[in-house]
Amino acid sequence: MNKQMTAADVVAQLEDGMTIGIGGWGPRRKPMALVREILRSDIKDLTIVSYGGADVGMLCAAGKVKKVVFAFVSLDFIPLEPYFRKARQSGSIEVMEIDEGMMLLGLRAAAWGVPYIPTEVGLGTDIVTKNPDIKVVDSPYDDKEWVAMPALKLDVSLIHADRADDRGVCQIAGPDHYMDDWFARAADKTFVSCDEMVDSQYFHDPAQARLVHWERSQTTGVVEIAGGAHPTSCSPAYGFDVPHFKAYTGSAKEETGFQGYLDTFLGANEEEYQQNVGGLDAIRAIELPTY
Amino acid sequence: MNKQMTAADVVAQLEDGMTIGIGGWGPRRKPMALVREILRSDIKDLTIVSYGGADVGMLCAAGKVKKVVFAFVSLDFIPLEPYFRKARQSGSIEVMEIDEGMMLLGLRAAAWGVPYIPTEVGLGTDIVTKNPDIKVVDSPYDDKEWVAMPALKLDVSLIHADRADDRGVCQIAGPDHYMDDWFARAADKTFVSCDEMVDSQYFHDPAQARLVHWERSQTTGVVEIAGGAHPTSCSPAYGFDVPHFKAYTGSAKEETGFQGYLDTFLGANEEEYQQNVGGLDAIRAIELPTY
Amino acid sequence: MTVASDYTLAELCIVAASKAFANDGEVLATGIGVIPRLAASLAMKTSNPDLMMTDSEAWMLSEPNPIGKRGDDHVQANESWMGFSRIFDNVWSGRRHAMLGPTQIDKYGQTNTSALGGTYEAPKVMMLGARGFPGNSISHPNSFFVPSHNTRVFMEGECDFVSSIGYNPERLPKGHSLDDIDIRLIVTDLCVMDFGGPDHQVRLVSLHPGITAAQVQENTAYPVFVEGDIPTTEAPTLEQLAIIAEMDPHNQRAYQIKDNPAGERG
Amino acid sequence: MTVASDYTLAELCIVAASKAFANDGEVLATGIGVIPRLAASLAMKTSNPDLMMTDSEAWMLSEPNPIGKRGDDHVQANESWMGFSRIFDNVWSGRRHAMLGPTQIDKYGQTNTSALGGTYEAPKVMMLGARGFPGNSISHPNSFFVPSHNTRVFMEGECDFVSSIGYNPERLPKGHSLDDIDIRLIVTDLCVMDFGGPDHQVRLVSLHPGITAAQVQENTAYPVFVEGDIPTTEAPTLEQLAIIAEMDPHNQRAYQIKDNPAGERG
Repeated sequence: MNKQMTAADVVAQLEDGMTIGIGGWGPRRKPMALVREILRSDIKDLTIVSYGGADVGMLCAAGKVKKVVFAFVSLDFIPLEPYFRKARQSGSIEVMEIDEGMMLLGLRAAAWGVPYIPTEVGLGTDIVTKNPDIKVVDSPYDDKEWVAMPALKLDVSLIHADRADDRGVCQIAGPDHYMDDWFARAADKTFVSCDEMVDSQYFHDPAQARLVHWERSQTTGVVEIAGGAHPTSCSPAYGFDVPHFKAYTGSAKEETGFQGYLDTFLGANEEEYQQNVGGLDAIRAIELPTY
Repeated sequence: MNKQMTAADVVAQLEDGMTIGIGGWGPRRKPMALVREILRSDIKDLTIVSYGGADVGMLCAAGKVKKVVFAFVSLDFIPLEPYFRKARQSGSIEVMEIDEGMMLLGLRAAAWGVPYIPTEVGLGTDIVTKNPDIKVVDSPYDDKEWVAMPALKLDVSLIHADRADDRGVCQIAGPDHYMDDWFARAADKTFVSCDEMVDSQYFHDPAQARLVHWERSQTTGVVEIAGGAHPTSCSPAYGFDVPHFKAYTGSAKEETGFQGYLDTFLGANEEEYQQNVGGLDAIRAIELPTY
Repeated sequence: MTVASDYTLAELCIVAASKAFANDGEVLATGIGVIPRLAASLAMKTSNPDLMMTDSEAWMLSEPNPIGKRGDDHVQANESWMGFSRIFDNVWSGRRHAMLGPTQIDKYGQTNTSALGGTYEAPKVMMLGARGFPGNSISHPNSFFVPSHNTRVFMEGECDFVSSIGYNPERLPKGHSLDDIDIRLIVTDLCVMDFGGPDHQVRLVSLHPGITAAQVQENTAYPVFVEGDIPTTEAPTLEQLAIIAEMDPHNQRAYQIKDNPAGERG
Repeated sequence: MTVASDYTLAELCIVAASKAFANDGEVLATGIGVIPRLAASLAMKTSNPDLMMTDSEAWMLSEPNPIGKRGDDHVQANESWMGFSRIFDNVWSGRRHAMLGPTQIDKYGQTNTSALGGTYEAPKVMMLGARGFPGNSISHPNSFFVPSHNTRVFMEGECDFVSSIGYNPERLPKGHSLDDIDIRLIVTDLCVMDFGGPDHQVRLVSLHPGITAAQVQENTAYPVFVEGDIPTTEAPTLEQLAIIAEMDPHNQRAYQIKDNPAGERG
């Protein structure tokens, strides 16, 4: 089965109202080219589940979002995501605000086909008071109450990987795959953009196969988009684009706002976008951050 | 903190009636030298949690066991563990028989400090009817019933690793660490025998550090015992000892039984044991199995 | 594709069992034992190249490994790490199809791998334990291979210990339907069966050459649903035999069914 | 060990904050921000070598990394993989101590990192979100660093959004005790506090040189428990300053407290 497709093919499989998980973490290894393709589409009313960064901010700014399931939305070095803030402060989106670890549990519950996983996380906080849909349950084994973190079932997950073969074997070569394996497992369909398509033989080396964090049966489609994580990082290949994120954040304070940002950068397709941000070589030359 | 100790030091920390988890899988990478040290002790009434092999069989045969929590007890190429069978068939041990995946969930629940994890595994089978302590619960999110797999909290875990440093950083270099990370995390104290002590610098190489599957804070003590997994395997260093397992299994049919096995092999300490089985070089020369 | 005239019963069973995986799409095929493993391997190399298989250790493979010692020049076609802990992520996803050989299979398709006779506290014969059967049976499709079709395996009454859920209304968990349970093929040395009869009754699908429906019923302690003319299990093709030989170079399949009979009997 | 006569307030805070980790034994020390991270690094290199720290990415280290760009000859002392998913196994084990900088800390020790003012549906100021605060606060010890001690941080009433559990009896979950909650030190630009007062009231532990208890109270919107003579926060030693300089070669600590004041004020 050849699972190669285009970003447009991916967006053609999305529907209004879907729940979409997005891999990566803050400004790190986000499937931004796929997000941009959604920006170019008329898809709307999405529920987004994400360890959020500009993916969430841009989709909010573009009016694509009905609800965000989040523990944070941040660009790390710019702590507050400008367009997510605007959306929250204007009351234009619904939210399910949870703890980072609760999100992991919710993805695992969905992956394992169970309705919830108990945790004490959230007890005593506004996580439980502001989320009436998250139930607190008794345990048959003790006298405590426990948060029943519900499964976060996803219609679709979008992930950016370093490499993939055309059958959907995906490799994350950087030091951290974040929760992307759980996003892949929690979703009915998972679409993966990657910096590089490789032959299946690439993975025969156990050292390479170790970096394949979910099975190809969890991958619905793969899209080769070199530099597709820009402006987020794809360690070890390239870092996140600090000047670009500053321009993005700055746009929120300008009158033209997000539309101005889009007009400057988005383009009609990824080729145009990459030209607008200086080209693929410039993306690949972005230094890795030091933490 | 220097966590190096001897096998005798480990056993000195065990108490009658403890619940002890044992890493490895069937005839693969079992902490057999530590098991043998228990055989030499007067410890008794243990509850053993294990993906069981001869570890379980020997402890049963030696009268150390009150209860076994298991999904299987097997030597793989000899499917039925002879002394576990005898113990079961004579009714001399209590059991909690569960599914392999349920054991994993129980260890995870213990590691995460939650009382249970819901699963549909076990429904409709004698797992639920023969284990009245395993409760079936309703979910607040659907109308189904779910098995509430209880946390398998361990007083102690015993694990065999390939390498460790004296601070308790443990590496499993073989292709599979089985559930050993969860055994380490589920236990109050984890003692690890290893084939080789190394300097901490050994792990600075990311390729080596990737194979460290739990944190040193989960390791209470480390014991250097080259060949300490014998007669089980420690891939990639050595395979399991087929002739030895045949002799072990054969002993169950002889009149001298397990005592005869012990008299022939156990010795007063691991040095004597290794002499009795042909020496460390012979252990290291055992070919890896082909599956 | 030329039909073979000379083949063993084991080879016939491998080919018949491989059909279980033909329409599975992209799932993890787990065949425990020589014949189920060869069945999955054959399916992966012919009818369903999307199947996934492991090396029975810690790697998912893009090409199945031949059984037994492999030459030094064999390059194992790893495609992802698949340690035992990760298997369960696959089991629970439902994207798996296992073919296994339980000791008892009752009229509900419930199986026993654990204990025979006596009491549960002191069984007469202790076997493997429940292993992964409870999880497999409620999570994904399962098929069975039985090398010796007799009334000890297909036994009277209910399994002494129920390791895997079957079509037993009395044990159906709240909120579940019998249709959630997905037992596929049962391949034995006599025939192929499934649970497609009325009310999930066991049903005869095909008879191995020279075997009669009466023989199957005689060796099954509960009624087998037989409707219409029962076809003969398809003989292997030469191409299939060649692949089987390639995947089993040490001919371990010759030791799986007593006396290694020819495929055409009687 | 020679006490330094010349040091910045940031350095004083680092040394004071490092004491939070001194008696922790072998736990993961997570210091978010320059001063907490340097505090944890200092503790690991002096008072508590058993501490564990990460590289803020995916590796546990046996020696902390200096902050900021490191020379090409720097060898990172990895000891295990520690991707973000594995952090939670540590959090939930309780073997962790985090030091963080919330936006609000109320009289219960509850904190807010999420939203200020307005309604929850449309807050006046959206901040980070709850992040890991709910899990941290109920799972393991936590300390706080506040670079500007004022009544907006230590505010009147209850936090606008409670991100982390504190000593609030009204929010105590069933089966839990207030003693299960373990807030350790609060280090600010004025003083060191904890929640060791009567009924878990916030308590003054030490005053930075030149600061009075009245100043602390004035900048805290709820009563601070003050008992007996409050000691002065210990000045760094030269050895400590040398380690801090080594761990912060680009002097990022100079930018953490407004105007980078000297440690001795007034």
